[in-house]
Amino acid sequence: MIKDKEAGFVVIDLVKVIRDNKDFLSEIDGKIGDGDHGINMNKGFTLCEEKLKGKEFGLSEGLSALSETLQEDIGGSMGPLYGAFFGEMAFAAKEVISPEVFGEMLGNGIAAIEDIGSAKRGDKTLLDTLLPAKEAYHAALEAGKDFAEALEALKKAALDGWKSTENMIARIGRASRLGERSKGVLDAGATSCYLLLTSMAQSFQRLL
Amino acid sequence: MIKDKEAGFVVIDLVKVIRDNKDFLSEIDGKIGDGDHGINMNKGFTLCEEKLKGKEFGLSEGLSALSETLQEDIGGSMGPLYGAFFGEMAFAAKEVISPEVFGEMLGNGIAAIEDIGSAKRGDKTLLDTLLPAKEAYHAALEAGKDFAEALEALKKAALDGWKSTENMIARIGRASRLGERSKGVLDAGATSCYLLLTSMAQSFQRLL
Amino acid sequence: MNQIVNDPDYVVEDMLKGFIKANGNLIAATKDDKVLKYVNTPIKEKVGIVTGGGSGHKPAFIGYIGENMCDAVAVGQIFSSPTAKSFYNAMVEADAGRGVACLYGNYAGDNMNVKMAIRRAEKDGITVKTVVANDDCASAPKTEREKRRGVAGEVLMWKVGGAKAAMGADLDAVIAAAQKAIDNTRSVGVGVAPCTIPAVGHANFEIADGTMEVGIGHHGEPGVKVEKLKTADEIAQEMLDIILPDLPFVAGDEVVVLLSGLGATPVMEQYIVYNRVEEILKENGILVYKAYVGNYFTSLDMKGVTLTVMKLDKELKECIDMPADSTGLKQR
Amino acid sequence: MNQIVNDPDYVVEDMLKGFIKANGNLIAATKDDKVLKYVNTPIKEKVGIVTGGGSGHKPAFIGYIGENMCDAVAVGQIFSSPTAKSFYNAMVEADAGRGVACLYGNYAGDNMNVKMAIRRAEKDGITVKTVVANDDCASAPKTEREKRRGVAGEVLMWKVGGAKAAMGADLDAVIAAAQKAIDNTRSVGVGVAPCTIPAVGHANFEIADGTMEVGIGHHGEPGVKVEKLKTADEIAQEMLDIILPDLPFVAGDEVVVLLSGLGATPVMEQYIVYNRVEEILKENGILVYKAYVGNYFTSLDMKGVTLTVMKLDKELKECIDMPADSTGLKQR
Ligand SMILES: Nc1ncnc2c1ncn2[C@@H]1O[C@H](COP(=O)(O)OP(=O)(O)O)[C@@H](O)[C@H]1O
Ligand SMILES: Nc1ncnc2c1ncn2[C@@H]1O[C@H](COP(=O)(O)OP(=O)(O)O)[C@@H](O)[C@H]1O
Ligand SMILES: [Mg+2]
Ligand SMILES: [Mg+2]
Ligand SMILES: [Mg+2]
Ligand SMILES: [Mg+2]
Repeated sequence: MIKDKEAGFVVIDLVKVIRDNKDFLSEIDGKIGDGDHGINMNKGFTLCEEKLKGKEFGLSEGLSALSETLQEDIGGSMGPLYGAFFGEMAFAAKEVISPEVFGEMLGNGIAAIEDIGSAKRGDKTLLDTLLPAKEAYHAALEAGKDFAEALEALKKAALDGWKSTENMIARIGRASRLGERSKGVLDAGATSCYLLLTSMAQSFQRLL
Repeated sequence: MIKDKEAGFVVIDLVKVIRDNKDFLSEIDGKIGDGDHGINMNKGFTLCEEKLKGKEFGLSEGLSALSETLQEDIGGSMGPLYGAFFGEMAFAAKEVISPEVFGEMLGNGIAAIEDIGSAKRGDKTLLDTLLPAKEAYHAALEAGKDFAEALEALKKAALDGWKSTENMIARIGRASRLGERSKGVLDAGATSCYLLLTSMAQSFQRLL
Repeated sequence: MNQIVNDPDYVVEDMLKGFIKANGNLIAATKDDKVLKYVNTPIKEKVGIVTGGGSGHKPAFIGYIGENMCDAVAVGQIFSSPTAKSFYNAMVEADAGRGVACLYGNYAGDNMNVKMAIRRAEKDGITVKTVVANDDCASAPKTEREKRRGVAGEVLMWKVGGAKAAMGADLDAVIAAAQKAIDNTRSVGVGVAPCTIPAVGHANFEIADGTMEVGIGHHGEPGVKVEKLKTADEIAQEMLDIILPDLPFVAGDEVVVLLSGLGATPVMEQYIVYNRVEEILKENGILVYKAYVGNYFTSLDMKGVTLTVMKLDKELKECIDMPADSTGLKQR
Repeated sequence: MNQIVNDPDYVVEDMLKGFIKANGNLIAATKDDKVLKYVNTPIKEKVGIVTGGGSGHKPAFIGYIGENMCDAVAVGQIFSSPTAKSFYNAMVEADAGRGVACLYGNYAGDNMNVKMAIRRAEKDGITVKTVVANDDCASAPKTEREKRRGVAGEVLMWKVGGAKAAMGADLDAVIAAAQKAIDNTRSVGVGVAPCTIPAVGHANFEIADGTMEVGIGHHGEPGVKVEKLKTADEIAQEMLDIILPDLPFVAGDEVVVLLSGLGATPVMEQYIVYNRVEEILKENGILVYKAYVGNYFTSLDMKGVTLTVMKLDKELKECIDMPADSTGLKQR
């Protein structure tokens, strides 16, 4: 059983995975974007870590702090998008994070991204990681799998979703002006999103 | 016997030697100057050649044209210095260029450079080519050598004078701010001057 | 390429401190350290002009704060949109009761953050309307103009919007003038050497020696083609070949030309290109009413130029003629 | 490094054509294609201000032609003095009967050509007096100030001389003010990447990645030392350590600071350095009366900055405060 107030470390794990992949994310963004995705993300996540340092916090408080930092201090595209995502997740969290609660957190977070960014599946964005991951997660639960197994399904689908961006033509954001030239490289946002989802699932699995 | 009106080609030879050594002169200037000596010189000398194209001209007319072009169109340090040098040489030329006449041409040209630039021997300038060359030329004549032999002595002294600039500390011009750091490289102006004097002497020798 | 910075992660913060110190006669800090404003803002009875965007484009955006120009500017990290909070704060600073015109460039991050800022400002009773610059011809076909990036044409949009507001026009008139300015404006950029984001430390794209990228974006977004490096005259021709048919500009038009370096382009080279630009326009019967040549909208240390042409009518001319005082554009 | 030019041997000519086209409101051509003048020059009853120098330093020198600035400028090839003829022609254009102040920088070629030009001008009955800028501390020890180069301090010399002439002062008073300006001014430059003369096609000196050259000249003349690249704050300190003791500047002084990029330095980096410069001055009790930060005196596409500090008195302050209108310096 995952208790919100014991799962604050999940957010610290998110910070770590971004920090460890900072250069990788910038490199990917450099191919069809402006090469700063890792920097932007790392700046926001590190700032959040500093704010949380020395504090006691649960999952929802940690996610709230992350959301606030991204929205108030980072800007860019990631400030509003990930800001809203983690904000909605925090808001939907309950004292006990049941498989259903997590499903709702994910769903609300994704809905916020769709609302603000108006991107669609296939546009070569982080939604191409998120949407299949969410679907696989729910399908697993419906098929009677337990939380840990559903998270495993989520990870697998996030990976496939991320990889699928390689052959997409970007239809939104900076890369969308490239048309055909945006094909053949992974999307930066989808990459960070894959890393974040996988990290979160893994952290949860450790509690199960 | 060298007749002024048959020696116009001497000036064209000067143009050639500068053009052939354009990059070399800039390279030397680049070491302790701003790297444009070859460009400046080549621009002036080529412009003069264009002005003379299709015309009949003797030595003094050719040198006059060169002087005018350098002074009116080139500027820099070389415009006034070489401009005055060739101008005074042209002015001192006679119908027949005897060894004495050439000696006077050289002397007056050098005096003009000293007047305008106020550099002294040993300051690491073109005077360090010119002064020894002039002295050797006169010494040879005084020792009873003929014109061709005196020109040979001039060439030898010009070479030695040029080489001697390598170990000098620049005391005038752009390089003078370098102090000790100006040692160990040849002076650009002394180099072009060596090339010009040698070319002129050789061209004369062909007429003798 | 060596850069002169302290902590590469804090170049924007350091720059802002220096900018405020050096320009106290024009620029005031606000309670949001990522929002600067004109010393006299809010100006009574005047529509507030707000803009903002990622950093690295100096003098844009803060260099256009000043008299008859922008009132308040939200500052982002290098090549990254300001936060919604900063856009909101800039709107609050600029508002003098007659509403705020937020004139900014068409980038995903800016669009999202401005949208969120407006929601907050409206809750405070501040009316905000927007014009989204999309002058970069190379960034999408004409049929998809709404996808095009805003580039150096933004400077002319601010000049026009700022002048119109200074004349006492109401918000709708300011927005209409700024919108007309950008609708009448086309730009294109040519890059000959890449830029380096200080925190990245190396260029994230390459332009090989002897080649150039036509249609390059202000953040190094790839252009429409990579070609052998051409002469200045040929580059002028190539840029106008893209710009002129797009509006289109035709014989008899009067235009403003803005030719900007991208950061590391000597102004000498810019004038060499401008020379041919004006000649070609003349050959096409197009009259240059006013020219701006210099580093008006840059991309860190990128080398190259952008060419911007705006077709004038009577109203735009009046706005262009208006005096202005900002660090990036001063005009009597 | 890619350059945007036509024939590299004619960059100066091409640039001048573009410059004249773009700035018709300020700049007029003359019968000498290497001399430009202010459209209103000669100005009745005013001492004429002339300068000139090699090209590649934009906005210097032609960018300082304008109202209350320079009247006529002689233009040389890249990094090469103008001809005596052009200096002479500039003097003739600028003279309105009250004499000409020729304010230029201390370079061998300029010294010779100005000297010859003055001889010719005097034959025409034009009185010419000179001030030779030598503000570059790094170019010779203080005991040999007459050997020092003129660098960005020339901009302040022109500002002061131009203002003084515009106030109606006679030639001696203009010369005295400009001489005082330069005597009260010290500069130093730091280079972090070399420049390329277009006709040469490659840099004629190197600054290795990770190093910088302190005391570099405006044509790439080697500096006083090559060091590991420092931070912007440290560079500010190092430059002031050279400048402050040289005059010396002391607590209580009021100064003008001019921080210029060398051509390829993003203005962002310049402000980062300026931030610390002003802090250090303050720590030393020195008050910045006015700051100019931007590309005021460049060296083609060299990367680096020069710092210039001028100590003020009442007269210099009045001259600095005077409005000015030129492409390189506009002030209300
Ligand atoms: N409207 C949008 N909706 C969803 N994701 C988006 C949208 N616009 C951009 N993105 C994502 O943002 C990523 C780039 O992020 P980042 O590099 O941090 O911002 P920027 O493009 O402003 O430099 C893209 O890879 C894409 O996944
Ligand atoms: N006052 C002077 N008298 C004689 N020669 C000089 C003087 N000043 C400079 N020179 C010569 O000029 C040369 C440099 O010429 P050049 O590169 O064409 O001009 P610049 O130094 O203006 O770039 C030096 O190598 C030196 O020989
Ligand atoms: Mg990016
Ligand atoms: Mg030289
Ligand atoms: Mg970005
Ligand atoms: Mg030179």
